[in-house]
Amino acid sequence: MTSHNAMQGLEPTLYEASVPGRCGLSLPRLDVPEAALPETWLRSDLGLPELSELDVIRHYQHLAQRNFGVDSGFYPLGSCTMKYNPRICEEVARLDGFALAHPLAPEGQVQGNLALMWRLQRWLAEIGGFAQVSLQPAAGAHGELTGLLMMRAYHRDRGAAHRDQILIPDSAHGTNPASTTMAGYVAVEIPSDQRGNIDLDALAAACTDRVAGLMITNPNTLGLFEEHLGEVVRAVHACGGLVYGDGANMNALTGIARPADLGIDVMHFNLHKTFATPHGGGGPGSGPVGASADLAPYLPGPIASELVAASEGVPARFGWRMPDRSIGRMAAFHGSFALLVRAYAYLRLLGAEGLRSNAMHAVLNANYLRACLRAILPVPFDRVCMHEFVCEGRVAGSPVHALDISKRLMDYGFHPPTNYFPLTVREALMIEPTECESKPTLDAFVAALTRIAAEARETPELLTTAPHSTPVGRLDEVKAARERVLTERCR
Amino acid sequence: MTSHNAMQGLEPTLYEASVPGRCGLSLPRLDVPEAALPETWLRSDLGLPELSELDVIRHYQHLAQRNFGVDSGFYPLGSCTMKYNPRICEEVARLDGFALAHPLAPEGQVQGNLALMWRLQRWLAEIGGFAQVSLQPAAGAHGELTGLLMMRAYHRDRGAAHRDQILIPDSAHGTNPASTTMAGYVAVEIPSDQRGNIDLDALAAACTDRVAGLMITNPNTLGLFEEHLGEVVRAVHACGGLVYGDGANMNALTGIARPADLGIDVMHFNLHKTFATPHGGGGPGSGPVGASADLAPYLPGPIASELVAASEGVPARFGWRMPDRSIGRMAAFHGSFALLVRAYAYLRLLGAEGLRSNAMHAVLNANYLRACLRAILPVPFDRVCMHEFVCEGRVAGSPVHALDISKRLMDYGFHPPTNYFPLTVREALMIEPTECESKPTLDAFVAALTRIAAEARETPELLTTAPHSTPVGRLDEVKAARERVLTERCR
Amino acid sequence: MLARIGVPRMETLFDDVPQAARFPALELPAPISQLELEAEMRALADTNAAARRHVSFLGAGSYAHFRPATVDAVLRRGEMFTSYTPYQPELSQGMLQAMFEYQTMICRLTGMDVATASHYDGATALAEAVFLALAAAPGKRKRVLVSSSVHPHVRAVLATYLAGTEASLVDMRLGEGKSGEPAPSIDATAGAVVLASPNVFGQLEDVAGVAARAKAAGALLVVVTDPIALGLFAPPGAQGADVVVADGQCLGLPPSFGGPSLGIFATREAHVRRLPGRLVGETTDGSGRRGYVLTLGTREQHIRRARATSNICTNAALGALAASVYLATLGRHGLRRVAELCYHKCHYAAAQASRLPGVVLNPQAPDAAFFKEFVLQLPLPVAEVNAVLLERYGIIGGLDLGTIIEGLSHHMLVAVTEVASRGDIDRFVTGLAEATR
Amino acid sequence: MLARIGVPRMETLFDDVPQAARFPALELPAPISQLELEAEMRALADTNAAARRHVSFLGAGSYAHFRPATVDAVLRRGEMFTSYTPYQPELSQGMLQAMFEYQTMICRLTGMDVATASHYDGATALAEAVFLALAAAPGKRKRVLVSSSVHPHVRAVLATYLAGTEASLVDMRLGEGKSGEPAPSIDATAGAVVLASPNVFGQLEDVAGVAARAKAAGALLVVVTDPIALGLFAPPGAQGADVVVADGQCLGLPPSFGGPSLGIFATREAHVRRLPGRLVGETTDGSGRRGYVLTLGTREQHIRRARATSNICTNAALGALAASVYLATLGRHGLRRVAELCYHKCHYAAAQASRLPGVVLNPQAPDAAFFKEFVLQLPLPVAEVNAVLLERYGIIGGLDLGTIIEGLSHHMLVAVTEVASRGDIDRFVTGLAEATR
Ligand SMILES: Cc1ncc(COP(=O)(O)O)c(C=O)c1O
Ligand SMILES: Cc1ncc(COP(=O)(O)O)c(C=O)c1O
Repeated sequence: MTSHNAMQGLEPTLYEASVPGRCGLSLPRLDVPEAALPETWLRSDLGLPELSELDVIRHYQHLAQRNFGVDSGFYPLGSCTMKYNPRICEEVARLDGFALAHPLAPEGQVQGNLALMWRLQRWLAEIGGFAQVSLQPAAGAHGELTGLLMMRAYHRDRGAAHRDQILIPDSAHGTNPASTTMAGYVAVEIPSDQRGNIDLDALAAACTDRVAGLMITNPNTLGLFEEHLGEVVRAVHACGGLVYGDGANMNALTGIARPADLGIDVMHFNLHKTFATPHGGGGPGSGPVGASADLAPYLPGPIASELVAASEGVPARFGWRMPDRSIGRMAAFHGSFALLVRAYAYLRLLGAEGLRSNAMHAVLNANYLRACLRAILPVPFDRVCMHEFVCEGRVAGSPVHALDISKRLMDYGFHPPTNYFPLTVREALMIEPTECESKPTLDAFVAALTRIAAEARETPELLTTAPHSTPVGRLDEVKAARERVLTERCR
Repeated sequence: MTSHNAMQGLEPTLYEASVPGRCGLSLPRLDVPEAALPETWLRSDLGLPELSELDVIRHYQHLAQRNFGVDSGFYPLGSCTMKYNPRICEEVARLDGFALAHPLAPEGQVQGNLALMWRLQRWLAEIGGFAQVSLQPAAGAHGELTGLLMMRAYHRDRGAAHRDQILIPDSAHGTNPASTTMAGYVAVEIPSDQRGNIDLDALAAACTDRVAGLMITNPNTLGLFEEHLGEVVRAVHACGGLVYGDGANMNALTGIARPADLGIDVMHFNLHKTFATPHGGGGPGSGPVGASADLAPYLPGPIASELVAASEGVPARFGWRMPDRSIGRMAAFHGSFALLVRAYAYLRLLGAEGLRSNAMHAVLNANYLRACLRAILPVPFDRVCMHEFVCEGRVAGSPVHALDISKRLMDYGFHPPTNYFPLTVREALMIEPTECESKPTLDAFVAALTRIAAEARETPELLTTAPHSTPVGRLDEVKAARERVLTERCR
Repeated sequence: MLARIGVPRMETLFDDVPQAARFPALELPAPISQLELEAEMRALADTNAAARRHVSFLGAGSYAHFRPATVDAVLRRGEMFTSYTPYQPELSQGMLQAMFEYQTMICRLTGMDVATASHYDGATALAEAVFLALAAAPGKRKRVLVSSSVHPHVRAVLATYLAGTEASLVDMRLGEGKSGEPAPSIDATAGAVVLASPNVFGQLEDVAGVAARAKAAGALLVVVTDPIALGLFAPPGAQGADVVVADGQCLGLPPSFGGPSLGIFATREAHVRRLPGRLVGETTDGSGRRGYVLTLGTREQHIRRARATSNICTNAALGALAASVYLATLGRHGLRRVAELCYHKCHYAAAQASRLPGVVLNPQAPDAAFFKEFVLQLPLPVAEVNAVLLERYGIIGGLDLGTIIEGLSHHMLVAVTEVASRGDIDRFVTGLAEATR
Repeated sequence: MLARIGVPRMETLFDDVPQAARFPALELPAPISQLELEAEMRALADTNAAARRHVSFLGAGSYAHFRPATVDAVLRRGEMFTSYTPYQPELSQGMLQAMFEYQTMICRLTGMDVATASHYDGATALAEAVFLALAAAPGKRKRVLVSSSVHPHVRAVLATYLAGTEASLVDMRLGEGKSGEPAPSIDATAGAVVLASPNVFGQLEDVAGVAARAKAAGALLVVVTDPIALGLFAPPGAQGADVVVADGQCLGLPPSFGGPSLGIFATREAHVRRLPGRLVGETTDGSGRRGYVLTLGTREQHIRRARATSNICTNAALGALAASVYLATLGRHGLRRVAELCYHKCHYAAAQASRLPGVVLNPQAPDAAFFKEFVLQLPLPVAEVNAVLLERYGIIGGLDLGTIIEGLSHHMLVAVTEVASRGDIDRFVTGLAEATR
């Protein structure tokens, strides 16, 4: 059935809407002689749906209306940095000269792309304090793997191939230990202390000659700046290890501090967080990796390079260069180029002052929310935070959980915060407002949580059965995992 | 308040969302010396809202989600021809070469546009059977005024300036008599007969030497082909009048019959109906006017013309030409050019066969719906219809009106048909499915009306208080007219 | 489906069509696929100079202003652009609220009380405004005084519209300075007075002075203006205009070879029942929730028919939406800033160009204040200058005024907006210098 | 806000940052406005040949296919592209249903049971597939046999990924014909066998034959394929592949200089608990309404951490959405038609080009079936031929194979898709003739 209000009712799947014989695109007649088809190689049937162009457009309109993005409203998903994605960045990334460029085109035909990448590398290096940056990794986790493989190659070159451990604070994101394993290392967990910092004693005990390095997120996933970062770095370096920075939270530090100045040897940036490229419903992302002079030779490549500098009237000449001791390719081509275009544009709009101002306002907004919410929900590490903070989703005298509060927020028109991360805080609700949101929006969010806290005490079932205003009610995740319906049943 | 489900709740106005100091666009620094501003001419304040880019995007996303278009679902709005608007047409109209062309650019710089317009003129002339077409009018009503002013000039040139009447069937669209008045003519209404045709006797009586012409819609607004069109045309021509065709329903006739072959002297096309340019929430439209050889010299201009035909290797050369006895300009420039691009593209995709097939399927769909619905709602002129038909929105034994049925249809996810037009049918519901809709969609619509008819008998208040699932309930139109709040109160 | 209808073949459905005329063979090009279509359209578009995105100084009613990316992002929403006129308000709150906000912003911008939900373009809005003025003026006045500095194409459309009426269009020359008497003078035979400010030459006119004279004579004053200029200058409403009309292309719409555009129309509360076109009003639903509807439909053709205030039905709603998004994005500060940039850059260009030997700035009105356009009298035909600019500098020069106004050969109308950089302007002046040397 | 927080100035919020490093002066270019940005970006883009939209015969992993306008219309929906991974399913049913449909279509296309909701690109999908195969193969096998006709860049990524493991990558040459024995042969030391079909040269390989050998040896077969080819040819799933991976750029994504792309990954039900990446499953809400959620998260890094099947978090959801819209628009008939057009046009081009003296078609495998790419051995360096094509014909020629595969200088890899018209192909061949004369 057609439905104008896709937020209610069910949207049929493409297969359910399929009608034999339809096709959504007219294709050209064959203007060359037919060649013989190799009959034995052909497939007999192709199980794709059959729809008109109108069917397709309606279907996806209905689906879009059943989805919530930053464009839809406040989206304080901690650790995810749900910034506004400027529309001009979307436009420029679609310019023919960028969008139609072939990755294997001769260098002379892609000087614009190479110049863009080279400049972006330099700017990211400047922002992070690194010697060199590779734009190849496709996401944060991909950048982590890249950095760990670089560390591996670095130690191997120095006769330290026996180093097999990576130290990881217990508050770290799951990708950190997972990347560690993929890179062939053993993850060793380091506990946090009372103030949310890395426990220095535990770290000292772990710093042996088996340590290849430490992965650290700063500000950490509690939204706190590591108060003893200098000691941490020194301890790791002293035992011969390297320090990997998980740059997911770099949006709190642009123009505030350069990670390399703080002792980070290698780090990934998340362009899809810090530099406002859209999250795309889960991807694509872009995770450029910056490295100190010692580690730069190991960066994946090729990397855009200035072969001949510009000189009066003659433009510079750019080309590809493989770092001397590169770990090789991390992607078939040059990374998420269309996102590099967006990040370049974003940086051009901001400049150094804009970047710093963004970080400051992100931190201001987070602290304002923290100050307002601490009366409503427990804030376990209640000190000045950076761009985000974690509170506990529980209300004294009420049986509700963080998840119930989250679901109920939907009824108030808000996307919930991140749930149950970091694992070190029970009932964690991790809140990141970003610099893009205004005080009225923050105040409305506080008002909603205030009302929800009251509801939690008075009518908890309103929360435990929430959400009530979404196209579907609370979904049964256990059933999904048990029944494993991962494709539509054949029709 | 932010709201993800804009279909519920209220969306604040731009002014309500305004926060002092915000601006949604960064503008360049001044790179020239400042000139002295003429202080006395300056305004002291500018009452526009102040919003960030994110505020703007969210606002309009919420508004869009509170709107229903063809993309949202079945939209059988009679006389409006709610076809699917192909996305490729949207794309090509945005090409720089078209979108950035200046209307006063020298002819040599706009040969592409002139070629496109010249071809489109020829194609429309071919489809309608006319000698020449002007693309200048901006809508159907604008085309009507154009045609009437042409008729006026034609009669004046022939010493018949005394002719002051335009005959108009009672089923005609309101724009026909309104245009008549604007053109300085007196509208004389001609009744319809039992079968929905023009009453020939009444027509004969009206055909005097005061008659400047007749305006006829064929198929007429009942969706019926005028059964005695030949007689009608002969009667008008015999008394010295001209026949104006309201081409709003031309989508039933493309490739089926050429209006000029049926005796029409001058007619407007609605590119926004027949040729699938989008309706835009009310406009813009495009109403090219075609004319017979006798009337063509009066067309508004300038008109795109082929100055030098193409000859081996050398492309044709196009330019502007003013028709000999043109009534002058109907628009400051060349009409709705961006819609001409879309219509051109649509015609190129269809060709003659596709055009005819569209008309046939539009008529097939309408007759199918008529055959299915006649058991549910009275169909006053129950004979083979063209692209649309009219039924009566009443159910025996129920107090409901056409409007109630319409509002209730919304709850079933459908846009209602046209209400209360034509005026000659009481409780009129005018239904036009177009060729774009599939049988499953038509069947779902029939099923909904079947259920609604049952509801009308059993629980009529379900209808009289409908709709129930829209962002607002039935709105008080009387209050709006009485209170006349036509702008937001100052804040 | 045929069985259900009860006909054997689709063709049978067309038995009412006279056989001789039935199923004509149309000579149209054979259909092509979307892939081929894209290539054909690109080839056509590339034939236009616009595909090269030259720096351009053409204006005269169609302007190159920067279009914020928000505008097209909203225009591409299918719920909006594929909808019809919002006859069914409960399904059309998006468009209706946007139109209501548009009406509000236009009123604030022009200094008027009420604005329509749009007209085809500025020229047809003017014609409708004159109809309103003639209907509203006391008695049955038949003279429409139109300032000679109204854009000639706009004036031409008004003339076409007036052909069906008994009214006559009379050319009016404005006197110089605040005290200057228009000729012919505005007297009690005049129903409507039409003034453009900025006028076709880019100059500001003494709206208040003419308004006072019109008022004294009992005639209504219609002012044609540039909405961007209103970011900086006093609104016609504050200067005594009865109706303000404008072409809205400059508010976020692409030039698109002149159309579709947007006709802006605003007037005083007193004339609301004579307004042509759609109006959106605020109301409530049964439970008191705010909502918007089309209102005062009794003025309109679908109800009042032959006695309607206008025949307009389809209007320029999407253009009004574009203008709304534009105005909302720029807002109070942005629009003023754009207007200032236009003003300063235009004056810089004028100052630089008028230094060239043989080049005279605004020869007809050297002291008039101007906004984003000015006139240059040149020592040789404009076409020759423009050829040099295009061929050697890749610049599209200003309009050859002689092509639209008789007697103004060798006069170039130069438009300078915020999109022109100082470098662009300097190159233009260099080219001008070379061509006029 | 500061008062509420209890700090005097914003700077105070950063007291935890070591003072020496606090507030560095960054050397970045001064900010510019959107207007200036647009100009700068256009200037950069125009520096690329792609801005001229040349006819191009470059392929080798990135292809020019026609992108239906529906794709971008959907990708531009803010509700979709500005959303995060759908952790909160009640607010994400749009993306989740689209992903579920994507998984279904990919399974139908590849002939597999289960598909992930996307990977970064085809190369990383292959690396993850090999990890899965090594984990699933019996015992602890350490050899990965990779066919020599796998795209060298894809192979290189696999090699980088394997650097952290104990597994080794072994080059495998496939024997000729159905009976040909691969070298080295597939034995019980092999955990994974990697085969590309169509391979980097555009040729189809004997998937079923290799699958039988792999199965016999207890190794898992990973097939790298081209989704467009699957419109026409038997799916790897039907030929015995254990995992099918592909790069999805050809399914409606622009080349964009190689990224972001889409990694397609499908396998058999048996391996579902070893799958890397996101999976969407169907379920119901409290009142039985159907809905979709991310499922089987216990495989993933955010739950299983160091023991997860992969570290992937952000994936290529929007690319998967693009591919879904593409596949839905073309559907059963359209995709087959596109594949047929590629096939016939490619063969026409191959036949025409191979008639030229000194030009040899597919010299290494002259009898192999091929799909949309072929190899030409030329009598002179490819770069010289391409220079003639570009300068005199405005055509971008095929890839100089020598730049990515050692020993193949003078070999051009030519890709021909449905976007090439016969005229384009003929001009290409004419240019080739001129260059090789
Ligand atoms: C702290 C942290 N590290 C790493 C990641 C992984 O980044 P990506 O999703 O780009 O792979 C995330 C993503 O949410 C994160 O929050
Ligand atoms: C029969 C008929 N005539 C004329 C018109 C007026 O056309 P437009 O809205 O394009 O001015 C319409 C519009 O609905 C119509 O249906």
